[in-house]
Amino acid sequence: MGNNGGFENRFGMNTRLINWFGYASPATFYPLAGKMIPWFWALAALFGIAGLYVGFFVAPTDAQQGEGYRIIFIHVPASWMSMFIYLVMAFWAALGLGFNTRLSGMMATSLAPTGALMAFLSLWTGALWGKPMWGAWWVWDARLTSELILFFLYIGFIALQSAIDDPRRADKAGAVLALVGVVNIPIIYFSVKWWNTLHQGASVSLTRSPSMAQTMLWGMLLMALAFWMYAIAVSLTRVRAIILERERHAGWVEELEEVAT
Amino acid sequence: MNWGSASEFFAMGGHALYVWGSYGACALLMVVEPILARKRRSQALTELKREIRANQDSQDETTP
Amino acid sequence: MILSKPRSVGVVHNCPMLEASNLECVRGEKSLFRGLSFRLEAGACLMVQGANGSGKTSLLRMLCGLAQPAQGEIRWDGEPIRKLAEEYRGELLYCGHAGAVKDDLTALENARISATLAGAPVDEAAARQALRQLGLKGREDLPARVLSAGQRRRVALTRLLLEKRRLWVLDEPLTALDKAAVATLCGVIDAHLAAGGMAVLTSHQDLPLAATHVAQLRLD
Amino acid sequence: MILSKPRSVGVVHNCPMLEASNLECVRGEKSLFRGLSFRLEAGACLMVQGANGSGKTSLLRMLCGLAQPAQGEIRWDGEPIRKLAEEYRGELLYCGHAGAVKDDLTALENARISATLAGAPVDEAAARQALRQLGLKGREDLPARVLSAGQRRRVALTRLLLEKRRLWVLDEPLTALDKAAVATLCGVIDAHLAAGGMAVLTSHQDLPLAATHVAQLRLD
Amino acid sequence: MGETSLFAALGAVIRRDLLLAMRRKSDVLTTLFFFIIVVSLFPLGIGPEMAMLRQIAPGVLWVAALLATMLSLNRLFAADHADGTLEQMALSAVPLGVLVTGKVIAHWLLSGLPLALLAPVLGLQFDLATGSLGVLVVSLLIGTPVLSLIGAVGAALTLGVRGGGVLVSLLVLPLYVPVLIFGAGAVEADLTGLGATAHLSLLAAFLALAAFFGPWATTVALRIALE
Amino acid sequence: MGETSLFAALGAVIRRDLLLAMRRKSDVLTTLFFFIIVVSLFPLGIGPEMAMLRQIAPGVLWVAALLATMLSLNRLFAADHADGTLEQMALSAVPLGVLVTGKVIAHWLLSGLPLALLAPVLGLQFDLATGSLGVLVVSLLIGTPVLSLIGAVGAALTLGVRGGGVLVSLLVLPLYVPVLIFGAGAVEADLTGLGATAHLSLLAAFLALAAFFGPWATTVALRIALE
Ligand code: HEM
Ligand SMILES: Nc1ncnc2c1ncn2[C@@H]1O[C@H](COP(=O)(O)OP(=O)(O)OP(=O)(O)O)[C@@H](O)[C@H]1O
Ligand SMILES: Nc1ncnc2c1ncn2[C@@H]1O[C@H](COP(=O)(O)OP(=O)(O)OP(=O)(O)O)[C@@H](O)[C@H]1O
Ligand SMILES: [Mg+2]
Ligand SMILES: [Mg+2]
Repeated sequence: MGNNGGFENRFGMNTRLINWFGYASPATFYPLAGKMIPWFWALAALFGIAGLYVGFFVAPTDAQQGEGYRIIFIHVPASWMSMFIYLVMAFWAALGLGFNTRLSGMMATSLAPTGALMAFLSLWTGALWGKPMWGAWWVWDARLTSELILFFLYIGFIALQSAIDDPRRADKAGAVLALVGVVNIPIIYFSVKWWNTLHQGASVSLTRSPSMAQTMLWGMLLMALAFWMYAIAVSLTRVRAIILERERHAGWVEELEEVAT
Repeated sequence: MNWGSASEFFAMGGHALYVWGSYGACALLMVVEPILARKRRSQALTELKREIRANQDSQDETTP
Repeated sequence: MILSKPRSVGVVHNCPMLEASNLECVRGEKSLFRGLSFRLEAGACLMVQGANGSGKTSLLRMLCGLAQPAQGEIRWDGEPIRKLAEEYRGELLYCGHAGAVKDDLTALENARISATLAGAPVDEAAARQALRQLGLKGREDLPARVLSAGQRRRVALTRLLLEKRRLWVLDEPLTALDKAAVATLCGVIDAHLAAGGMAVLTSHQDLPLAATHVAQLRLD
Repeated sequence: MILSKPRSVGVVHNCPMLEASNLECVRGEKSLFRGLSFRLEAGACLMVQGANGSGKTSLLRMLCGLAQPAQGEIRWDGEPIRKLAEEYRGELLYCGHAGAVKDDLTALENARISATLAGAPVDEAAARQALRQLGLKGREDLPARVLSAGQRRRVALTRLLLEKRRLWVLDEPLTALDKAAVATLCGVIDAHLAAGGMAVLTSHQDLPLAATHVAQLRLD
Repeated sequence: MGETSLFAALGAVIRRDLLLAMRRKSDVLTTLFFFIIVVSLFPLGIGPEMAMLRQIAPGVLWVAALLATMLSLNRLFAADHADGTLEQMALSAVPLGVLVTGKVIAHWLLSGLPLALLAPVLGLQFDLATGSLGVLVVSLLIGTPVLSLIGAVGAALTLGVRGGGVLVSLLVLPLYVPVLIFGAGAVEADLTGLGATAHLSLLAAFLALAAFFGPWATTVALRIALE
Repeated sequence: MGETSLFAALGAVIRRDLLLAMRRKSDVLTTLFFFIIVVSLFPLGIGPEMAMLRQIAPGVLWVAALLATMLSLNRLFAADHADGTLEQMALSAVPLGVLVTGKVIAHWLLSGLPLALLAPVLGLQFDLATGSLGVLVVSLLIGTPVLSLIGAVGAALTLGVRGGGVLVSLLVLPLYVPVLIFGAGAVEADLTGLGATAHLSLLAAFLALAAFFGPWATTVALRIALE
């Protein structure tokens, strides 16, 4: 893209910034990520077990919803992560577009499937929760609808990138889409919210018990941490694969021990 | 402890299908996704090794 | 291909115009060429030669700024072309494998509209004159769809006559042209060079140019 | 152009194969040629020549049955080709301005699939061999999208090697080919003619064929 | 050409088109997602009341399936036409009709079939009952091949015509109307408890008709387009 | 380049695209006919009850307008990309952003504008009142340029990508949701007597936003596509 050079210079990259980018080069990041992955898996397992224990064995039965409410311990973390990952993805994409750093594009690419997975889980668990609570698998509630659209945005990003073979081009095109999407997400959210309340009144607002039991909150937080760690671990695993795929002709790859053996 | 017995635990107060459907899907996907990611890496590795070997072979050919 | 020391081609030596230094082109995983440097001055012509797939088209697209070199820099009058943007494009005429000829427009409309899009509108008389010069008399008002391969190519080449640009970058301009048209085109290029223009060309056929300042650049 | 008496080209004189009699081609309102007759026999080659727009492509498409002549008839072994349909097509190989090369398939897949579509499937080894023969070694598994113009053309030309057809109709086969590829292609055509095949060709470049039974047909 | 070799050629064409599609998996997936998205747009335009949505569900699902199929039509021949492959097919020793049939079958495998399999999930969004979902799937399984067969004629007729993408809709949509009426009608009949067999057998009759005439008409249209 | 010559170039691009469209009138007409046909398919798929039809009318009309616009997106850049014109535009002395803006304006003149003008006629089929028809036209006049502007980004991103036609829908449809909601919402609000100004001013805000960012994003995407 012709404008990148100008962009870089206008930012007047100082040496510290350049240093920082040096760290973010695939060659240094690849082994670093390899070292970090097991830790994140361990943390994910730890938080997960704790969260599940609290969720199933400590948190009391909900007065209104009975045991069905225990879906909350995966539904809410998945929903949070699906939104958060999109932001992170767009951040990396923007960085890649603006500064031409190779690694950022790879990070964005590797985050997208995990984000899509989270969005899907949110929809799936929400649907499975909705059936017993509302008597319908799906209602056109604002939050549900905007989650669905978020899922579509992820799918669009993945489809676009996989339809372009040249990875550099795929990164840049994906970045433009992610940025356009990030501008749109708040617009979509509020428009859907307004659309729904105009029609609906309060008939299908989420039936939340007003003061969530303290233990429930704890379970949810622990599970959210577990999901977070999971997302980091799995996207680091994927980004390592992507680095190998794309950098296979850089000298440093051939010197890796897993390649040499 | 909320549960008197294991069967009570699995029954989830009559919501077994929904609760275990959610947790099951979640567990399944969270097992499958890392496996796919790892497979992708090992595929990249084997491809790389094959290519390096091929390069070496062709170098052997050209430099007798 | 490695060309370590810069070549310089041209007549007016103290006004270096297009300069490429230490270019590397990577397509897919392969480096097509590396360390390629040259300098092109007013009135000079660079013939890029090489086998199929040696990177001629890739090089030409880099010179236009349509693709980025993996390494090295291209400068126009000392400034990197990435910075110059529209300023550089106002000096440049690129004619690639695809002719940018619209099937649905007549030859005349094609000629006028492509000049307009390039930022240099021309009037109808000038466009008709250019078409005639390229041997399209009587075809001006036919839609390009029905023209033969060579006639379409000629329509694409009218841009050479209509846009006043200093640097011509032509990728296999002879494709589909018959012998008469090849001679005409060579005349046009020679006139351009004589008037102080510059040209970068590729061709697998021999191009009977009269110009003396023609340098060869072999890519393989 | 008027060619009133039939020309005959070929070695084995009592087995006339492709015969065109009194063809007229009308494009738009203009008659491009009229009263064109020729006969092409085993081992012979017809070079159709003429300026841009003289009707070469139009003639070749008629010979393949893709377009209908305004007048006259084309016969294969005495039968009008319109009647023969698939039977004639089984003898024919046409390679036009467009190469029928799929961007998304690799060179190898392109070669095999176009043979299959033509009704003559080949195995992978044969296809690889053909690609190698045309100088595409090492490119067999690249998607055609990334190939250079000349490499795409070579992929299109593998059909000459893979489909066993008696009549080749090639419209400017040299487009985008470098000199080495031109030589290879001439060798392939010569071998085809020597084996009793026939060819109808157009080209604005000279085609250094060794074959002796080459007739020229000028359309202007 | 023997009969077996005709079948071999048919198989080869289908495999080729599937291979091309696999090279770009997004092709198949995007048809599906288009279907999903169009179905999801309607509630957004119309409003979220479940009772109303249930009533319009068969119509919306069928219209969306129809639009998705129609949009995928332009990939049927356009690419092959642009790069000269179609010319080669017309000059092949294999009859063009066989090649065309293969392409249409591949098209259905890549559009109609997945749509039919996906439809019940979307039906849930509109709160359809399980029985009606079954009828929906069956109606789509019988109806979408008709869409592909008719669509191929339209795609062939508009080949090489600029704006063909939209023109093909224009040609094809009127012919799709009966399929739509009986397809959506089948589901609606089931919803209102009337039983869907009458509608479904009419759909099957359309299928027989289209399978008989479709490839022939497409072949003729293709030869015209190539002239 | 002076400011006047930029405007001249903008005008030239618009004129060129209109000229090209006039050469193939079918292009413009088919977008319109697609709109008409989709709108008319609904009563066929759903059934003829007027009360229900009136209720779903704004949604159906807006969804149809959105689909029609979307389908015409692939003619925005694809042809220019295939024949090399886009390369020439990228190398023009005129900034690419100006040329792109011109193309988007031309696209709207050829799709959105005629749709908006045609919509009231179709609204009559659904028994909409005159006041609501006015709101429908206004909402389309404000909303369709947003569709063209966002659509251009999607079209540019999918350039040269196979399956682009359907992929572009996938990318663009989710982004169209707000426009759809407020466009259809305006008409519905008018129907229910709530007054449409709030909706319409939000649509106008979207338009301002899209006009500001759209051409820029499109230009970036085009340069990426050409690399
Ligand atoms: C497919 C259906 C559903 C989807 C897509 C969905 C989506 C979401 C999203 C995106 C969030 C996070 C929003 C935020 O924190 O602001 C969320 C939170 C939540 N959802 Fe759902 N949901 C669905 C169904 C349900 C159902 C059926 C229930 C319960 C009856 C439910 C209960 C909750 C609760 C309690 C929260 C946490 C709210 C908070 O802490 O702010 N959801 N859901
Ligand atoms: N993704 C890729 N992977 C491997 N090789 C690639 C890739 N993309 C391009 N290439 C190679 O890069 C070269 C591109 O060459 P280019 O089009 O510049 O050739 P050229 O000199 O113009 O040839 P021609 O004379 O045929 O026009 C080709 O050899 C092509 O095979
Ligand atoms: N509708 C039409 N009206 C007028 N002239 C037409 C029409 N259609 C085609 N022609 C003319 O018919 C001729 C077609 O020639 P054809 O494509 O056969 O030429 P060719 O000999 O192959 O030329 P080339 O060497 O350029 O490939 C052209 O001169 C074209 O201008
Ligand atoms: Mg080239
Ligand atoms: Mg020709």
